[in-house]
Amino acid sequence: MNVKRKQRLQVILFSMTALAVALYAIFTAFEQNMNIFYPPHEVKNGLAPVGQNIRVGGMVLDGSVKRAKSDLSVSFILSDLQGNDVAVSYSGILPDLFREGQGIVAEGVLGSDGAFVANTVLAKHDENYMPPELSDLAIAADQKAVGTSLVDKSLSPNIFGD
Amino acid sequence: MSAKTWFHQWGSPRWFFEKAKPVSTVLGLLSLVFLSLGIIWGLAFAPEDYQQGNSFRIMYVHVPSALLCQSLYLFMGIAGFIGLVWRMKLTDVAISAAIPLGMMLTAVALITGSLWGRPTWGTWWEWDGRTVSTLVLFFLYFGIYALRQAIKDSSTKANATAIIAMVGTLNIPIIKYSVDWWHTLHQPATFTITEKPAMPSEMWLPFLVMVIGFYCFAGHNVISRMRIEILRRESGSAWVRSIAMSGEKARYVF
Amino acid sequence: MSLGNTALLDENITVETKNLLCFRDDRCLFAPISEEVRVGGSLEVKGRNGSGKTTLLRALIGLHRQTRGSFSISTSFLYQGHKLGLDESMTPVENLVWFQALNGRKANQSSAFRNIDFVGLAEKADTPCQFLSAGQKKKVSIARWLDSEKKLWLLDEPFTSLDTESSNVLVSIFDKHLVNGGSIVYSNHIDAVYTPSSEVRLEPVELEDLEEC
Amino acid sequence: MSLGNTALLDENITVETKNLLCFRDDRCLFAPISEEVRVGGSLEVKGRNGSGKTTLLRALIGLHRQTRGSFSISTSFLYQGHKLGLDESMTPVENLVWFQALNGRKANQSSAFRNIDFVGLAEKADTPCQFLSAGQKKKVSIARWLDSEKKLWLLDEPFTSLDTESSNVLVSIFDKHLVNGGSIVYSNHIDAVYTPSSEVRLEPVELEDLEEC
Amino acid sequence: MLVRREFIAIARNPSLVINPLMFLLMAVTIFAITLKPILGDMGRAAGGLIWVLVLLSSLTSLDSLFRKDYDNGTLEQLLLGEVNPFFLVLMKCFTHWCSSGLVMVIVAPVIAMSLGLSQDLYGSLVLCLLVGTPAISLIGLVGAALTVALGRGGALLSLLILPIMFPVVIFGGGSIDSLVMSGEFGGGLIWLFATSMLALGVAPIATLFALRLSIEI
Amino acid sequence: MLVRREFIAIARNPSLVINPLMFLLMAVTIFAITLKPILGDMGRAAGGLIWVLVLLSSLTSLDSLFRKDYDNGTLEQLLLGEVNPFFLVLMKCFTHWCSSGLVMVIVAPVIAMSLGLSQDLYGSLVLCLLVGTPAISLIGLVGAALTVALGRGGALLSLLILPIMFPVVIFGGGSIDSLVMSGEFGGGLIWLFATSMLALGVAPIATLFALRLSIEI
Ligand code: HEM
Ligand SMILES: Nc1ncnc2c1ncn2[C@@H]1O[C@H](COP(=O)(O)OP(=O)(O)OP(=O)(O)O)[C@@H](O)[C@H]1O
Ligand SMILES: Nc1ncnc2c1ncn2[C@@H]1O[C@H](COP(=O)(O)OP(=O)(O)OP(=O)(O)O)[C@@H](O)[C@H]1O
Ligand SMILES: [Mg+2]
Ligand SMILES: [Mg+2]
Repeated sequence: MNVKRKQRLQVILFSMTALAVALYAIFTAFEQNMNIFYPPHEVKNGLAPVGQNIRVGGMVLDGSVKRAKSDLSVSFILSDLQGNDVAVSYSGILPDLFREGQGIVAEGVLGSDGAFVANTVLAKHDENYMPPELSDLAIAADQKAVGTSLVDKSLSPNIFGD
Repeated sequence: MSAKTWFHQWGSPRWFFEKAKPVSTVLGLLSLVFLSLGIIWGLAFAPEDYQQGNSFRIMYVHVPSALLCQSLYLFMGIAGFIGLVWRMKLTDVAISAAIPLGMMLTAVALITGSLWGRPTWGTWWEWDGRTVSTLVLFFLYFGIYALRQAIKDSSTKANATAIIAMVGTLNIPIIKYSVDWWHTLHQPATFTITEKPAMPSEMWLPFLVMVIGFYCFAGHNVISRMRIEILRRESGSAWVRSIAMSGEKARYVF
Repeated sequence: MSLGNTALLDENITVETKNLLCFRDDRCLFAPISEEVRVGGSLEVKGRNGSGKTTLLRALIGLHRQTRGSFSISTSFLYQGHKLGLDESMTPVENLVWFQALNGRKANQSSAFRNIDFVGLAEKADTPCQFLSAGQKKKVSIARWLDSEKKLWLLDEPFTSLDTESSNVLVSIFDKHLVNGGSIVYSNHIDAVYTPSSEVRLEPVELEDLEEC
Repeated sequence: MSLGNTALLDENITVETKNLLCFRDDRCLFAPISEEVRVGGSLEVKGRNGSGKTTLLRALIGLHRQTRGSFSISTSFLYQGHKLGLDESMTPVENLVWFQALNGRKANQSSAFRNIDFVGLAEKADTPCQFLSAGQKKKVSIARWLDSEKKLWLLDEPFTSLDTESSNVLVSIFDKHLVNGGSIVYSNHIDAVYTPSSEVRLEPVELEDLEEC
Repeated sequence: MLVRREFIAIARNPSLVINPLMFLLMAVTIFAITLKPILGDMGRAAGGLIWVLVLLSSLTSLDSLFRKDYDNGTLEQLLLGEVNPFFLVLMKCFTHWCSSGLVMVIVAPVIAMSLGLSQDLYGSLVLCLLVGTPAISLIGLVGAALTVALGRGGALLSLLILPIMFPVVIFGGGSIDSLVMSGEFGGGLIWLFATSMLALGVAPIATLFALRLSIEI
Repeated sequence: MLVRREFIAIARNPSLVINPLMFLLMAVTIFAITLKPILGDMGRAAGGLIWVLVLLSSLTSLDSLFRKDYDNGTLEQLLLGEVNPFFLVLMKCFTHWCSSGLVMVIVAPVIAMSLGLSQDLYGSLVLCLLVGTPAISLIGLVGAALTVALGRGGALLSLLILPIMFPVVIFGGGSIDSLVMSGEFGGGLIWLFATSMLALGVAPIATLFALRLSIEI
């Protein structure tokens, strides 16, 4: 009887200690920023590493898309609509949803001149849904907010599902 | 009724079998109403999206099934925990009823997601956080399913399932976090409890109806299959035999 | 250590069963067993192949849970099933030392060797068990019981594959254990190899009888 | 099939040994054996644990090569060692059918079932062997011999872990095989379970005796 | 003494260590050969590769971890002994880790070299492996214990535990990756540590439960 | 009958095939998710990945291939039966291949798809695997038999055997790689074929020898 109880106590103590340490570690971990994802303002401010594979996310600035005539290369400006812009060049097939004003995530390498060479471009639908007739109004009114929300939300992961 | 006797009832398959019947019926009817309302509303009356056009309507199936398959796994984990600690037979019945439904809904979420991904992302499949964690969820379900196939003895089966379901459930948030860390393509939450949805009410109301319909359906499905499973497991006992003899099988089961 | 679903009143009783039934796949294996084993007593469990001897022994130590009725064990016990639990790649001495450590005793090579010698395996003491004959392996498992402090021994067919001389050695080991205040429950097929203080025969049970209990 | 290092002259003799010695690690296990088994005859090999019974049987069928002296086997044989050779994940019927195929016979489910029934395992015929008791597994291995065409059976401790009834069944199986012109060599520890037509006791051998042979 | 037995067992059956090791070396070679021409410098891929390989190579020895003890009846004796079986499970885990994680830790510099990782990173790489690999052994143990009595091959085992081990590989690969990129772990190391501790809190109990289940069949 | 038995076993218990299949898919997922962000286009990694997985899935089942038969005495019966044991060895090899090589052949297109390989290559990929994987099973068998037979010594010997698999894995990886690059096998395929045939000529005999040794000990 005593033996069993003692054994059980040992087990519980051991496991609880481990779990407590784990919890502490998790809370510590949450304080760290571990993304390879950078919003435009960080790129602008030199917070993103140069010459390494990173992701940049933002909105494709209206009127910034320039397509080459001969091949598939394209260049555009990625912006958070708050004055922080990143020039992106890409060569390849763009996703159907790629259009001006759309949120995208570009994966590639940041050059020392601040130009971003993408090897993948992913269209990213944001969390806003609205009927077409509403959208003109809404975009005009909300574009600032939309841009930031895209950037911020993808920055702060939430373990319990969003 | 004291708390203790209330709790004890749940240990009795027979009590559950009898008490759950009306619950299951009500849920079944509710799900019928909500699902048909939601489908008609969502497919025919809700407006198009300004960017995606009609393809966004996949949401009305995709999101509820994605939500539900996670809820069902959580449900299994909790049931497993209760079963292990209080040694209750009913929990394994519940798990055995939840597995196929959960696996199916995970598959539905994966398939509708990838159908949706084609027009929006330009690809059927992308190694993105949400997609990967859903895929892993499917693997988790499949693992449990395969384990149950391999064990003959029913009580061993119950305990083994409970162990792995618990460990798996603990892991789900970590899986989600680990993949989110690396891959972010899937859109962030449209619906949160704290904020108003980022979509007009003509769009989210039918969606809400669909979600409720899905949950009712899952409740109905799990409970009625639990009841059938109880009959199968207790087929040797007197009360089941008396039902079988009474010629009122149909009335009891359905 | 105590096991079972009821407490024992009498200090002298080490194992007690009341209307104990064991099930496998919802099938009742044998008619209800009500027995008690006292300090210094031994119980032989007999019965046909598949009558449930192994199952009964395992039920007593909590390794088989599908039971009905009540039973209890009041002392520390030692169990030896059909599988000997020897590591084939280790020598008999290593196996014994390991078993000592497992049972919370200090590893003691010399007592291990003494026990192996006692069962007549001295010359094989340092041969890995995979190179022993069937009976010799069995003897290694017997040697492990010798300096055990466990009061109750539960042994599944301890006499199989032993030759006559070794059976006699085992009988003397039994007697010594009983004299020292131990008790033994063992299953057996072979007639007249040992005379226990009591024996029980597991009889198959009919479906109708099952309803009653 | 014939095995051994000399040819047999007499047709009626199925096994013959002349001054046969078996060695393990350059140690001679037993004093020279000179025996013969005739059609319809049986030979019981006795001896202490580790005296070399298993080794002798394996030497006869060529699975142990360190021998001296001469021996020969003149017919097809069947060997059953301590290990039963059952696939635990298969049912008894499947095991029997597999054994039939392995021995070049057509797979025959119904005869497999009949044999399993004969040893009294009909109700376990479709339970995977891992869910059988020790004695029941042994019985499955016995059932495999029943419709074998092999004339000579070499069996290592066929009676261990069988209950009395099953031992009697095995005795009747032995008798039938002998009447049908078979012969049997088997090892045994248990007294008086079967009366063979001849028996041999393996005696340990002294170093001096070893020099002679 | 109890721990010593495990090491005796490994010493007497070196294939327990040799097979995973050989697997590792062969796998690295083949990756080095097939990936080198494309990537040129494979440093970036090293993180992911190393962790995928650790995971896969520990799978090779997992299946037989309890199998032998189960077959010969040692497992019963282990669970019935006086020593708290919980510690026996921890010990088993330790020896499994020694024959997979630790071996990997030892081989890691060689692998890192062949994948062209810069030498200053070896220390951090080893640290990262030391912190993360225990989680793999711990989680693997649960699966091994659950499947030991079932007599099915390793596939069921891998099926059960691979999805649970997912985060380890991702955090692990991620932290080596950010090590290569920025010379720092980012949050990866702490996440690895958290996963290992979480596994340490949950897995041994689950294993113990599962082992009892296995011998009660 | 003896071969049919294996297939009946599979038919009755589809998990024998489905489980390894799912395992492979899972391994690919892990691989993809760790390497994708780094490699971008992963087609080039396909060769290495596929062969490493083949190697792994055959190693995991190799150890227990003869061990179980040896432990429960089936091996004796196999070698003493009327059927030519040589064919039994071939059969064992075949079933081992079914649960590793063949499963891989089946999954290969899915893997290829998820790694973004072009569709025209699927046929050649499958061909390449069909030709090369038998060699792995064959060589592995020798190692397994040696370990069963010689215990400790065998493990050391299989240290010698495993490197013999090396060429297979490297030719294999190389030919998929050149397939991806240029759409052609180069000389890889014929080398693979040669290795498989060589293994077929030597390995079964060696295995048989080792198995006889093991039961004569
Ligand atoms: C195979 C691919 C996909 C998978 C496996 C997948 C999986 C999931 C999962 C698991 C959720 C539930 C998240 C939660 O816990 O709340 C979810 C929600 C959602 N998904 Fe997907 N998804 C996929 C593709 C897509 C695509 C292409 C779209 C459209 C752009 C999409 C739109 C949504 C939306 C709108 C939600 C609801 C978000 C919320 O408010 O929580 N999904 N998806
Ligand atoms: N594989 C082996 N390698 C080396 N020596 C062995 C091996 N197997 C048995 N021996 C030794 O050979 C001797 C004879 O063993 P054998 O198995 O023939 O005895 P046995 O008469 O069958 O005994 P038992 O009645 O216990 O089955 C024993 O002393 C044993 O230790
Ligand atoms: N693991 C198992 N799962 C299901 N049934 C089992 C299992 N082991 C044994 N049985 C069945 O339970 C019954 C009792 O088996 P048990 O092993 O207790 O018999 P036993 O009296 O020890 O027989 P033996 O004398 O052959 O050792 C048998 O009919 C057997 O078929
Ligand atoms: Mg028994
Ligand atoms: Mg013997």
